[in-house]
Amino acid sequence: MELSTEVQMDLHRRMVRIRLFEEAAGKLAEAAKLPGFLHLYVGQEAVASGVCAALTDADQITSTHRGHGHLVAKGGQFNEMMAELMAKSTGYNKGKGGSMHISNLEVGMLGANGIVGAGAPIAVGAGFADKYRGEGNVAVAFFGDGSTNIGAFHEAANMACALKLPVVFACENNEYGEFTAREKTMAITDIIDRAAGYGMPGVIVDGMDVVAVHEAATEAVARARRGDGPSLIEAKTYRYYNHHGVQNLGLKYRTDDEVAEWRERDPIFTFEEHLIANGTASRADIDAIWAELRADIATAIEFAEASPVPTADQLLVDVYTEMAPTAAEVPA
Amino acid sequence: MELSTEVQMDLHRRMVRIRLFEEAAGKLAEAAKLPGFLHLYVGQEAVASGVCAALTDADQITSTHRGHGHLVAKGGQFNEMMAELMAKSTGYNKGKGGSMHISNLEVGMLGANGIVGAGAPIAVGAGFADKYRGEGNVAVAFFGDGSTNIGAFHEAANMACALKLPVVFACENNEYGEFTAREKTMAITDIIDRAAGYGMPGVIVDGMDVVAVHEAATEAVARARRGDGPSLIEAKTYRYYNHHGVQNLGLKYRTDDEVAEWRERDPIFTFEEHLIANGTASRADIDAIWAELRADIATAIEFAEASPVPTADQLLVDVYTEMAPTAAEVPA
Amino acid sequence: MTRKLTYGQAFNEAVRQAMAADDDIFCAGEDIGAFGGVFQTYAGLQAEFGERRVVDTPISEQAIIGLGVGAAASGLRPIVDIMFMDFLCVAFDQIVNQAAKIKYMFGGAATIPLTITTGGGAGLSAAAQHSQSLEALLCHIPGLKVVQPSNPYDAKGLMTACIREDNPTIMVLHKRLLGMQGEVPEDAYEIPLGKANILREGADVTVVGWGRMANEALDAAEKLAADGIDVEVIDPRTLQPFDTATVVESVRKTNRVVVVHEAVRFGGLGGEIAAQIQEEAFDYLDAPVARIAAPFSPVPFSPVLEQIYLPSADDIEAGIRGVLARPGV
Amino acid sequence: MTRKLTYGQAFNEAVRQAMAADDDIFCAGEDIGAFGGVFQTYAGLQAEFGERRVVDTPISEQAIIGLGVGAAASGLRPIVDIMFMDFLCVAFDQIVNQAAKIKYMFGGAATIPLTITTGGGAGLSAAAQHSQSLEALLCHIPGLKVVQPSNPYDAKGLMTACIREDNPTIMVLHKRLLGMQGEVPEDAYEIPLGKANILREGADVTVVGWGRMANEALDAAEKLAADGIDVEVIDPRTLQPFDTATVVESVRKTNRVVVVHEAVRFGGLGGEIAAQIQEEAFDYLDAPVARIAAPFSPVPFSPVLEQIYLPSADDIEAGIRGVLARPGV
Ligand SMILES: Cc1ncc(C[n+]2csc(CCOP(=O)(O)OP(=O)(O)O)c2C)c(N)n1
Ligand SMILES: Cc1ncc(C[n+]2csc(CCOP(=O)(O)OP(=O)(O)O)c2C)c(N)n1
Ligand SMILES: [Mg+2]
Ligand SMILES: [Mg+2]
Repeated sequence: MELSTEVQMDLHRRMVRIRLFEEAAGKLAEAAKLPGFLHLYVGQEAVASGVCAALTDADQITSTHRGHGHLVAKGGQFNEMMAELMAKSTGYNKGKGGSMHISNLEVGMLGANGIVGAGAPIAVGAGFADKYRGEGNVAVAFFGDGSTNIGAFHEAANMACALKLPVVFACENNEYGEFTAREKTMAITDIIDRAAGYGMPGVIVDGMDVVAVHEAATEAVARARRGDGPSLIEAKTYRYYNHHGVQNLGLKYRTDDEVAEWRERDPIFTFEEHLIANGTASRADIDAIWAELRADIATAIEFAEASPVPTADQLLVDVYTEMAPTAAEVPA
Repeated sequence: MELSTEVQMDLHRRMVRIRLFEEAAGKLAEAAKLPGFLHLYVGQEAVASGVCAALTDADQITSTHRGHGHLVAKGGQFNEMMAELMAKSTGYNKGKGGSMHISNLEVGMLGANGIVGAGAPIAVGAGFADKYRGEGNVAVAFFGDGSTNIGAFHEAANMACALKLPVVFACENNEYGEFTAREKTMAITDIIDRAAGYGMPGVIVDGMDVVAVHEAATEAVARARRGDGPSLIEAKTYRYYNHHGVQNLGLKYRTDDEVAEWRERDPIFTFEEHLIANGTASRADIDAIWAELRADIATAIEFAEASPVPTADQLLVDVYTEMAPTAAEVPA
Repeated sequence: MTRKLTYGQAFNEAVRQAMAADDDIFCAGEDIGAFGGVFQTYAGLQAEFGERRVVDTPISEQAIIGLGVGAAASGLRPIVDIMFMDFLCVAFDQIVNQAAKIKYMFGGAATIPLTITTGGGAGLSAAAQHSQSLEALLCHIPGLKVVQPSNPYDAKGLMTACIREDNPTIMVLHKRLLGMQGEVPEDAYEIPLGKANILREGADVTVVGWGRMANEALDAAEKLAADGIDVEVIDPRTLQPFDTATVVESVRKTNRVVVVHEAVRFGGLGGEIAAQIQEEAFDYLDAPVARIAAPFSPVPFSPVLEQIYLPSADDIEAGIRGVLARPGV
Repeated sequence: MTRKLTYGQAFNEAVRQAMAADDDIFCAGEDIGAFGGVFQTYAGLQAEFGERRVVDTPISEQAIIGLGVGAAASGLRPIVDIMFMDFLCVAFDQIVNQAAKIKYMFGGAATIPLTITTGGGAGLSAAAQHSQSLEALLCHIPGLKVVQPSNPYDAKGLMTACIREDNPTIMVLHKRLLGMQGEVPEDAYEIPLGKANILREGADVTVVGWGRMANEALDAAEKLAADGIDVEVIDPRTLQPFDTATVVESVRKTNRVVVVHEAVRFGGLGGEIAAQIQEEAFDYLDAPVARIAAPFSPVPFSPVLEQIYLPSADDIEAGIRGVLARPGV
């Protein structure tokens, strides 16, 4: 099934938006302009893009520590995202969450998460609400290969299957958890080997091929919308940069060759070749897209840099719904 | 492979010991002589017996809330066990643990556990120690079907496989977790469907057939001793009494017919028929065993009843290795 | 108003009335559906509201809380049950790092109207993993609210307030109070969170206690009344946010105070309360704030030891006599 | 003795020397092997002791603690690492209900010589799930011991003591102190658990603080010295068991005391310490025990807000001036 031009160009645009946002964030981090930890999504763009293109704004996703890509793919805006990474009050989280908690409920993104695996049970809750309301919406949990070793993932997968909830489990298997290779931490090669244990179908897709991801996601989402329950998609993918930050650290936990091999299969560039070969888009079309989005990024950086930092009176706001700061509680 | 007479009679004896201990405990509980909760093992005797007969005293097991059967099968003595259930200072746990924490490290029983699933990670630690020391010992984690839905089980199974530890996972699938049927809480029928997700072999055995359990356990234990890593045994079994206590509660979460059907396949009586049919033992031999062990139980009850309760000065002993009670800390 | 309900029934009625009024409310937990919960606190709800709204879950405490968090963020008003308070530890990340913090981390964009219910407290020979009073852990976590009723009236009113509350709340029922009888109005009513209750007025000494200990304190007060000692008993009811003002006002009147809880003394909420009292009523205190609490050990199985372990009316009486023994200033 | 090490290196040396001396000691945790741990506190140990003794684990905090508990019960002396203190919540059941209670529940028959290491504290813009100071939760659990060093010398000595200790201990390294330099003896040495350290003697006021706050307290003391105010700074070092005697002795001398911690005030260890001080030194206090701590909120990501959030030397100075402002009795 060949996708429509519109869908193909949408997939492409999502990926380029992620790439540009992440590369920009990486540069800003190197320039010490972003506080805190930064986990870049570069290399994995096809996964978030292929999955989120199968979703509506009313569908919700949960994410991981590596969450910007998911938010961009789900429709997050550069201005508010960049401002959040810079800890500005105009950020999606008003500067209180940052990279590891970036979220926007309006586009159905229930937050990056600093606790490995913790997003999955929350996606189950979102899927429960969808089924409860019966409006045909679904929830997607994104998570890494490493996170499938933690209990929360297991409980979420089982509960979603037991209650037959409209949840899609989207695993980004980039073969590493931090600085440790997958084969050190599990005796299996494919995460989908876990699907049968919950009674859901599992499928492996090439996570560098946005069309393949999108097709698998479309099927899984349709299944969930129909009321046929959860499924697991394992996208084999790779992150180009380090676990956090941009450079590889001194210690080589993976080889230059390995990185180079994956880069040759770059999800964006290979897809662009395909678009051009099929006549879906011209090189000029594509260049125009990059140029347009580059300009958006530049605008976002300006917006973020010009935005104010949170003021002291915001410190205790939003701890509770009713909580306002008191002079006694905010230290001088 | 026909088991030797010695092994067969050993299996039988372990089962009868459990049955008698549990029936006695049930009666004492009904007579309000046992404080706290009581989870009886009656019906499941073939599992603990078949597995533990494959182990030495240097092999260790972890258990569940339904733990007496495991301790009896591992070699626990009636006197100290009965005393513990009666909260006497002569009990294995000096009256501080009770039914839900009954343990005896000398026979390699690392404790019943009040937290569902929590024993499995501890068994992984025991198995780690075995591999670390290289003396060929193994660890067995007993757990129920319901407990395989909790995160700790998953983490334990994966870690044992990732580190290739000498651990056997022994699942007692009695089709219920408390008052809720298995099919309400998982979308699979067989727990072994989870084994492949960790990269270990899984085998289903008739948990009412002590020989079948023993053969599967012998193979799994041998595999672990050889250094070939974990395996999962799922024994299909049944508990005759209620989740806790003796009577079925008012609410019928299972039918009388269902209980009756399973009782017809009683692990002890069917095995006794087999022993007699094969000429391994006579009815008189068997009656003598019951009589002997019944006498042991009577002795144990006397021992326990005659034993003193813990004295106040024991309250703060063993919180820490060095901790002795202080007048200030023990309230009047 | 002469109708009597048990503490458990009063809780149940709060849930039932709230569910009848608002379809966004659902319950989930282990064995709460067909069986009604191991303490029967959810009895009859599935029969009344169906399996859609009263859900039996797998034994998966992390996913149970996560179910609540995700559904709450999606606009529902979940009530999720964790059978025993000790098992909150199994789901502690979802409670502490997710439910409690999401609103703040998201810059206010999410609201988590989640109620977690659980059974706490000792006294059933249930040993170290089924008897704990862990409220101090929860009260230290910004974003959570924590309540424990001491009687049927409060059980209904506090539970109603928890369900209507837009922040994550933890309702801790005391297992030993489940059968306690008391008058309970039929209509739904709310006891505002954060408001202490003066259970008994008195002039000589203030006792602060909650859950079962509030009742033990009342017993101690009755006994002391015979000796002409006039005890004021305050049940904070909500432990987070804590109603310091009511306690401090009382202490300024009585000048002496005993805080009692079932949790172990070290690091228990009594320390926080004592610290606040001496901060805010230093010049009014005629004696140090006294604490009556369990000693520093896991809860023993042995009923004999457990009884020594648990604070009782006698211990409270002794504590009160202790603070009164000091000469006034 | 002029050799200097960082706080992280001092910790590392304690582990290395202990491992060299005793084959029963092993380490396990996420990324601690080949990579040396995200804070490099385990650097070089796998190279020296091999994969048998320094084990990279899956991301499975419950199983990591369980691995330690089971191995400890089997006679080994495990050191297991939980990367960030916040993640202790993921494994809370294994810590609170298993590791801490097994000895007691088993009637003394098991011994759990387990050391859990973790990185706590804020100040790195790591936001709400990577910045917490949760020691109060741990100190409330009978069966655990809890330490936090404030300098390299203590990091080595306390870690050595933890490893040699036969009870479960939790060694909380403060992430912001990892690079702190200080003199550290080469030979193994032990700082006894439960013994506070008087970092600075003074006559006018006592400050109790640990981890990074002990250093902030020293800074505040230096500043106040210029004004002729003589501050005694006590670092308890071990938080459970807490060395009340040393603190109370100091307060009986100075009559005024400020307790400072990075954790949020409500339910923090400061409450317990304040309660104990007023219990044991009531007649010596010229002012209420003051507490300087974080306000009641999750840790904000924004560096601007985080700096306001965290107690500082300035806040401590203000707190000290506050307790001194009260006229003596
Ligand atoms: C509970 C928990 N344990 C450990 C960490 C530290 N940590 C952050 S990311 C990460 C690796 C996650 O690996 P994976 O799930 O494969 O995601 P990836 O980083 O590869 O995208 C770890 C261990 C954490 N944040 N939470
Ligand atoms: C973490 C936790 N959750 C819930 C419980 C309450 N509980 C005790 S036993 C049990 C059922 C366990 O089912 P299963 O594992 O199948 O064992 P079985 O009782 O059938 O032997 C439950 C839910 C518990 N003890 N611990
Ligand atoms: Mg990965
Ligand atoms: Mg079962």
